[in-house]
Amino acid sequence: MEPWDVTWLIGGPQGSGINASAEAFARACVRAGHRIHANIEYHSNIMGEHSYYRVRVSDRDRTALSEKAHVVVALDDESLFGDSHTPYTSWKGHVPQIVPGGAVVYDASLKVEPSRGDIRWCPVPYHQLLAQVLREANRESDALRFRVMENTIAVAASLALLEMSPEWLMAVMRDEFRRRPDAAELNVRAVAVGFEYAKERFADHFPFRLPAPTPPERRPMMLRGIQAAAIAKLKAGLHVQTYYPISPATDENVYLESQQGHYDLVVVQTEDEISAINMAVGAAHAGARASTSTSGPGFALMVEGIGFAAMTEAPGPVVFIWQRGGPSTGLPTRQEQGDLLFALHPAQGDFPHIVVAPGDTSEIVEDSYESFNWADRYQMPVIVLVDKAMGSTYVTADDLHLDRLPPIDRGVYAQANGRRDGYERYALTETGISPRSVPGQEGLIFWSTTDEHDPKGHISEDALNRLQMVDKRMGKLALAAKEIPASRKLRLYGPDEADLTLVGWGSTKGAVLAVLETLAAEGVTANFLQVRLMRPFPAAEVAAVLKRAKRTVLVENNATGQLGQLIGAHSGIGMDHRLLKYDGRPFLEEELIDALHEVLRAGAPVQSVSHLLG
Amino acid sequence: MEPWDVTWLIGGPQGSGINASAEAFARACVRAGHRIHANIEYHSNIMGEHSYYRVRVSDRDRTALSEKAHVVVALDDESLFGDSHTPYTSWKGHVPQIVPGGAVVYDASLKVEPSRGDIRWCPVPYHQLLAQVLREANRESDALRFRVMENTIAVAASLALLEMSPEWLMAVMRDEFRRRPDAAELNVRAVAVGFEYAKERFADHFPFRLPAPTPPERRPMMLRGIQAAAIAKLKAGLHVQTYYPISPATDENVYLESQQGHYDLVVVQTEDEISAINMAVGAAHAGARASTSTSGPGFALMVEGIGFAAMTEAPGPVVFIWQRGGPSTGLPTRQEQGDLLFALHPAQGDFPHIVVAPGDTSEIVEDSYESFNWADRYQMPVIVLVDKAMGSTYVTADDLHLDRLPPIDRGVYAQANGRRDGYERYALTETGISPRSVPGQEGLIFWSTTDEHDPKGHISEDALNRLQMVDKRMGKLALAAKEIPASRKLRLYGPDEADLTLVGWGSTKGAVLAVLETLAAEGVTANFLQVRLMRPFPAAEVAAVLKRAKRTVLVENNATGQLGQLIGAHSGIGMDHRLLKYDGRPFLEEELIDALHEVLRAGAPVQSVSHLLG
Amino acid sequence: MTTVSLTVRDYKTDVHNNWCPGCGDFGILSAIQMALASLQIPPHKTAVFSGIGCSGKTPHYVNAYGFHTLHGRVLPTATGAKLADPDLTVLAVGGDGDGYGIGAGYFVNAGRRNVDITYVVFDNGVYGLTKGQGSPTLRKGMRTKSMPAPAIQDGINPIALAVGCGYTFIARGYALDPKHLSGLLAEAIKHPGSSFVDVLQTCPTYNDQYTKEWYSTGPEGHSRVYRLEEIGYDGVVQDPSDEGEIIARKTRAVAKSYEWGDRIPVGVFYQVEAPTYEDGMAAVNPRLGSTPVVDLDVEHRDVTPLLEALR
Amino acid sequence: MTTVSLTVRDYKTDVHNNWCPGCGDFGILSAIQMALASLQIPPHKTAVFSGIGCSGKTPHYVNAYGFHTLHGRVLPTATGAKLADPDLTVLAVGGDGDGYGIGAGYFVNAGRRNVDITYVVFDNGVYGLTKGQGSPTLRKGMRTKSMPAPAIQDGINPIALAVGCGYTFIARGYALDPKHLSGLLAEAIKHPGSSFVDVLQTCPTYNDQYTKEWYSTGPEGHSRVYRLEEIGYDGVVQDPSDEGEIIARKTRAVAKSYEWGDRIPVGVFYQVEAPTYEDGMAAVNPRLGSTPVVDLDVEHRDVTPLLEALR
Ligand SMILES: Cc1ncc(C[n+]2csc(CCOP(=O)(O)OP(=O)(O)O)c2C)c(N)n1
Ligand SMILES: Cc1ncc(C[n+]2csc(CCOP(=O)(O)OP(=O)(O)O)c2C)c(N)n1
Ligand code: SF4
Ligand code: SF4
Ligand SMILES: [Mg+2]
Ligand SMILES: [Mg+2]
Repeated sequence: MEPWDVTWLIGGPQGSGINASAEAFARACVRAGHRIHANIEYHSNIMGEHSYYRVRVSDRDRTALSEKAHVVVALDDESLFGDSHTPYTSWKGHVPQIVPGGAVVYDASLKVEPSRGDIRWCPVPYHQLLAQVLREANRESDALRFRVMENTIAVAASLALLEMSPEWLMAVMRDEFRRRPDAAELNVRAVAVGFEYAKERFADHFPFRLPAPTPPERRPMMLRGIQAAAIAKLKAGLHVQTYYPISPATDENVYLESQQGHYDLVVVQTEDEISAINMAVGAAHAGARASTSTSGPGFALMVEGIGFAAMTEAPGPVVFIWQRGGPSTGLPTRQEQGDLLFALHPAQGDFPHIVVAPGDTSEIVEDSYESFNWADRYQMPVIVLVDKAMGSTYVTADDLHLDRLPPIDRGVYAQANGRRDGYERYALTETGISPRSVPGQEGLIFWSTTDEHDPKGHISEDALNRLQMVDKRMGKLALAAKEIPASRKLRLYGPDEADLTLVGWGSTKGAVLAVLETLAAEGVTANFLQVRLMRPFPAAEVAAVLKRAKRTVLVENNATGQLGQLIGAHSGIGMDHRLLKYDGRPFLEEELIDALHEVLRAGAPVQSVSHLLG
Repeated sequence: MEPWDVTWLIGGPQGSGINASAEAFARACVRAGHRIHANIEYHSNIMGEHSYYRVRVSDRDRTALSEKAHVVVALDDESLFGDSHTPYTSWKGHVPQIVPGGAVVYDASLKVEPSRGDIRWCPVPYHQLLAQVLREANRESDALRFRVMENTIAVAASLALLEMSPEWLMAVMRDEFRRRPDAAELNVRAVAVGFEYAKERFADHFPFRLPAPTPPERRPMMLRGIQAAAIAKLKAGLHVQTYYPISPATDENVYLESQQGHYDLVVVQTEDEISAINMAVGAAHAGARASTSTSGPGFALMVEGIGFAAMTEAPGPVVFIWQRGGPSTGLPTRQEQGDLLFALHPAQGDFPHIVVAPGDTSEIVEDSYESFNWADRYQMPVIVLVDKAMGSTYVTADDLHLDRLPPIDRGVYAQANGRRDGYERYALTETGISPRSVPGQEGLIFWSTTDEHDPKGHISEDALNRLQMVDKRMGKLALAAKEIPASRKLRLYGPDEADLTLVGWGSTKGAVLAVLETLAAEGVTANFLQVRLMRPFPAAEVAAVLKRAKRTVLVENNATGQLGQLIGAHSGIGMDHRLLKYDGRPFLEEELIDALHEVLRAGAPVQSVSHLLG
Repeated sequence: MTTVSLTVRDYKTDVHNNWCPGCGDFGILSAIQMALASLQIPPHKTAVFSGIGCSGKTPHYVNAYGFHTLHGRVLPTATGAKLADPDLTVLAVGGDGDGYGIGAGYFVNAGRRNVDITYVVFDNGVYGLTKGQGSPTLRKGMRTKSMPAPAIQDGINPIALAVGCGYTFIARGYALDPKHLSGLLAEAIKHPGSSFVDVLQTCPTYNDQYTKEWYSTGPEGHSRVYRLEEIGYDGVVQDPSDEGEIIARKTRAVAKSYEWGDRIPVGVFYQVEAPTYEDGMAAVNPRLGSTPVVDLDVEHRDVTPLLEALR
Repeated sequence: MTTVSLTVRDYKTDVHNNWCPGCGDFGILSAIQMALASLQIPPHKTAVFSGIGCSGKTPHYVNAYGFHTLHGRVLPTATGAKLADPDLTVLAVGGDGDGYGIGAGYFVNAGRRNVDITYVVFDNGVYGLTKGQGSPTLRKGMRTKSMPAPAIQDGINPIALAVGCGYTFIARGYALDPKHLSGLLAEAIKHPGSSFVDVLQTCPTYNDQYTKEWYSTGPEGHSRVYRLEEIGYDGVVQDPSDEGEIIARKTRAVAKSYEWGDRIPVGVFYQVEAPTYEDGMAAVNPRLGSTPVVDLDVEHRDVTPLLEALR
């Protein structure tokens, strides 16, 4: 079969149910055997501001979103033409994003001036069709309660254009409302009605379609990064998760919270992030695998806790930073990779901690899991640097390969030697790692303090002891650098030798991998250096790759090229080009390819990338 | 006159008044026309732990402390031979530090085994002599109250060895106790008695002396870095200082607090550092020159406030970090330069702020003052990175040259244009700087938010506006880089071409300058690159110097060579050698010269520097 | 200078408001605007500070200097501005999560500082902007519709807390009675010292427990919310030098603050005239008593005496 | 296993103690050790957490798992350890600056959380370790010898605050009466839920106002400090289901907490049995009610159902 690739988009005011509609559409596609890549853009607002959800559907896994829309489902006026209620805006609605030949489905009751002749305008009387459905079911009096079913009708209408059987969506509805059969049936009916309405009027010879399905033997999972992380954490033996609500980390926390009845796990909503991290440190010291998840503004309150954990050699916590648009409160619900340098030196003084930045679902699983082993083994806090885009983007996956994960390793425990005060929690050892004990054990009482301390854990300001303790702590980082396998540190995609070497990290990986193919098709050989372990930094390995590179292009979702600075600090190698996107949105495939073409053409050293899509 | 150089040291339990005694001694020396360089080492404790104060006295300004002691005044046993009350200690007391021919003055009532034959042991019956003084004055009943006068006797005894007239110390006593003439006279008498006692018994042919004084026409100032900073801040027009108590910043805050009655200034002790910085940001927005002073653990709580100020383009605050030993609570009263990398990326996202690190008293004055101009001109927070050693070290200075400071510059103000809503606080301008207004002005009402915002200061998530605002904010940093003169950014000391190029920052400057001379005397040409402006980083200027360098040696008071990392990040230049001292004490002159000799001899790339002096 | 008298309209902006339809915040916003108008405080002499949350958006909707600060940091920030320029009328507003959760430390310490600002808490029992988690005022066992399980932490009592912290004006208002609330706010603003007003606010989107209907319909059909003045309660200390009276009124305020459920009192629980922080500043330096420090000439300071003292 | 009975000596360490001679902290330290001995809690089953300050050094002097954490963060850290391992007896100790200043937000929210820990505040009116600045309990107008001018902020009332926060055991002790204090601490430790004991502590080095002499000699010559039980005060709620009784006792505790000066009460101000946070956890997952989560087998979790749910 020919490769195919369709982007479907739904837009509407926040709170109008577009998430549910888009996810239902995506689920229907997955049931039908297609692969999806889907994400939402929304404001930091509860109701009313414009939000939209892109679902890219294809015959295979796509690793980035596309800016092209083949079908747009509009729940309101603003989705079509943008918004005039704010004086400073560049946002012009989704109609301009539709590919020629594409279509827009919208409410027939809107007064719309079709502004483009090259797309199909499909007014659907959402309200009337819903009324009809309810009337048939004698549920007219519930019109208000079921208003959100207008969305179902709209989505169903779009299916007709794409020649996708309504059955898949109907099955999804039955599944979703399995505890409310009446609602299920109403929605199934709404699908039928919306579908029929559009099929009759708009579907003829529509140039884009979702090809006839070949449902897979085993339906793949449809999951987001936050789910991958949470499941991996549970698998890793997470005992205590603390959190304070914040976008976009809340979803991970809420997911774990919902599992408290099923798994032996304590999830605590704290009064702030300072409390969250310190509670996690306390839990780690008490023997728990402990974690907390937040984003930039929350992490800004956790930095003293990181120093605390590092100084007292707590076995953790594992801190997840789901990056969002900064600085400060910034763009709470938008995408950025702006916290790398912050996460690398997040407190006063020199201390050890690990920072790892997975780039896709399977790396999220590996790193979320392995971080707990590192925390226990090296007795230090670990930061997992993730971001909004990877957290909230839905992808299809056949297997998470949890069986391939290494065993749980809780590090070295001490044995009581019978003497009341024989135990040294901070014993000086060759590796720097001191066998640890856990409160509750007889004969292994220890002390700890955030002050500099002696092997027993009591305050010491002695000069020699100080040097030994600093060397011990920093030595553990060197040990981690030695022990962590290269495959977890970095990876080179594509040919060893190439005209262009792209360099990036985290969720931009998807966009970069997507364009590598395009470049190859254009005859440009390109490879991609993904840096994954940020601390201890694999300086030699990175330098080895970059020294071979002919022309380097840094690709980052921030304004200052933070990975580029980090590479410079450790290897002294600068980047030839930097493509930086900091408009609060992830790289769309076309944005990156256009920017690369521009690099190949004009070769500006720094380029701000954005097609200003809103 | 021959150059001369004597180190006098007093040691004793915390709370026994060694500060006052050492400072009195130093003051006496300054009165006599000598130059001093003096600092204390003490524990994070109120009473009892061992502390000691070194006073280096010379014919000219010395820029570092020496490890050699010519005369040691011991107030207790531990000062002589170290301490056995902690199991893990390398501390052996001050006796080993005395140069051959030197002397130790100690309490005759101590049972002392003279452990060295090459120094003079001078037991002085502190208690009996004091009793005699009190008896003469019929104040025997006040013995307890005046117990601290034993110190005066001990200090006076040491003067006799050094052939320094007791008159200078007597004058200091009269001055110090000018409001309590009876105490003054008792102390004067104690000086006489202590002096006589030692002169008769121990002073003959003592090889070290403070040469006959030539008191200067105008007595120089004797001041510490915290005083230099506080006075410069007052001169800069500081309106509001907020603080939360913490070593070693408290002294600056307490000094300013004590000036509230004399200068128009509000000093607020807050409930924590989060409150301190936010209060300062609020004050800055309301038109004040605002500042807060802290050290690492406090700064760890200020990071979200830095992002707040940067995002809302507040004209400040100016944040002083008086670095101390880290990580975490660390070594609260000890020295380190461990917060550079933290101060450079102290919050989530990309945002502008200035970081400057003065290296001596006159630079403290310049930078403390100018930072307020920068804050107002570039509308961003400014960090002044200072440290415990420079804050608490007393030096002699003839003039602070306040008259050479540039005028106060409060930046660009907006003018009301008469329209109720015409004013844009965040107007997009060519420089990135928007004329600001101050609450209270009619016609210039504005809004501000830590969310991304439009020119009016209202929340905006628009992609184009976002790019413009990021570029505006970061553009101000580029402007600052252009406008700040090179002399404030870095300086090369010594010849342009040299065998050895030392690289450092902040208070290590003093030690480096001191050894440059020694190296020159040994026939090694060496120069010294001092980096002062840390952000915006003078990458090109630094690279220009380093590219010319034959062999580079980084000298830092931390464990990981943080400036070296910064230079690498911006210039891609690595250091040939790194001399790192992280035992919680400042570089002593001999430690640095020995380490340099070692570099010249063996050339290890990294070397931990410490003579483990306690 | 503004000479014509100011109306509520003068305190409004044309910024697009994106609170949910029916949100109690609208009532509080109106009350703030009404209070400012009633006191005829010129917009440019007013500064409104807020934390982060739905409530945090308030300054954008008020025509006055507006500072939408950080989550939980509204009190220190507002305090800093007030101490720099005591001529400003300073309002601090924010959510219950903002004020009693992440900001609890500042809530406690602002009370004892007694700077002349007014703090208004939008108390909706939930974290609105982060989608409805329970806030620190939500009682144990309560469960709003967005919560997976009932609260296992108890709710704090803001009024009792405020008494313990030392606030000198302590009141409770109700968002859906903006007229009464505006009167309270006007009193709070006029009060010299730290004024605190906890406002019961409905959040129709997430809090399905304390709804408009719940507040307005008690077990006997009439409103649960009643005014303290209706029952002759008077929280104002008559003789601020009488320690005994102060303690008695504080105790009564605490006792009254626990009344909840069928009958919910609103109004002034406690008020006392006491020297403010600004008075304390003026005692140290009298010039600060008459002129804002930002208006004093600090550009020509003579620091020579300080230098001389070091010689 | 320890079978012989434990004595105070078993809770001592040989770590060099560097508090000032005569510091009230010594009394509190003894009281802690006496309380643990009286309850026969094995040292290895005990964890003592502290903040930063002179008081923060306490864990080093107690033979038990000791955590000298961060300034102001002792409560969250101790809470984390307790929730991970409810079998531990968890004590949190720290200064008044630590607890009511920088840690005030955690003080407030630990109260409403009602985790089974005991929090002991060393209330000396000053920041000891940073050399004597006024602390949040220092009253307006007071001036200790290290302060340049009298306090212009008022002191908070810890007991009243604790009531508003929801602590279920609230007491005040006196450092120089370690025997009585140890009894209070034993009660506090036994109490299931968040116990709070504010201890009046003398700081001979910096606080020259509230000295041993001041406490021990009131205007009529005898000690100002008296015991609540002496006057028949009983703070214990008899019927925890009786909301009215709870409010009455809370109110009385607040009223009593304001008594200060000539007569200063110590003892239990308020106590109620209420479900703890741990009870709440067990309600969600009963296994957590019987076994510490760290002791449950989490290494062989089957997450297949979660994966299946995503298909
Ligand atoms: C440091 C930090 N943590 C978390 C958040 C996320 N956050 C935004 S608003 C909010 C809570 C809002 O609740 P509340 O204060 O009650 O205000 P409401 O929305 O109910 O008015 C939170 C936790 C943040 N902005 N900053
Ligand atoms: C974040 C932070 N800020 C400031 C300090 C400095 N500091 C150490 S102890 C202390 C206050 C001690 O006072 P208190 O809590 O009352 O304890 P006490 O010494 O009186 O027992 C402060 C401010 C610190 N360690 N950490
Ligand atoms: S979520 Fe609640 S508080 Fe927030 S705007 Fe909507 S109704 Fe108001
Ligand atoms: S300073 Fe005060 S609290 Fe600290 S040890 Fe000394 S006497 Fe005790
Ligand atoms: Mg709320
Ligand atoms: Mg204290």
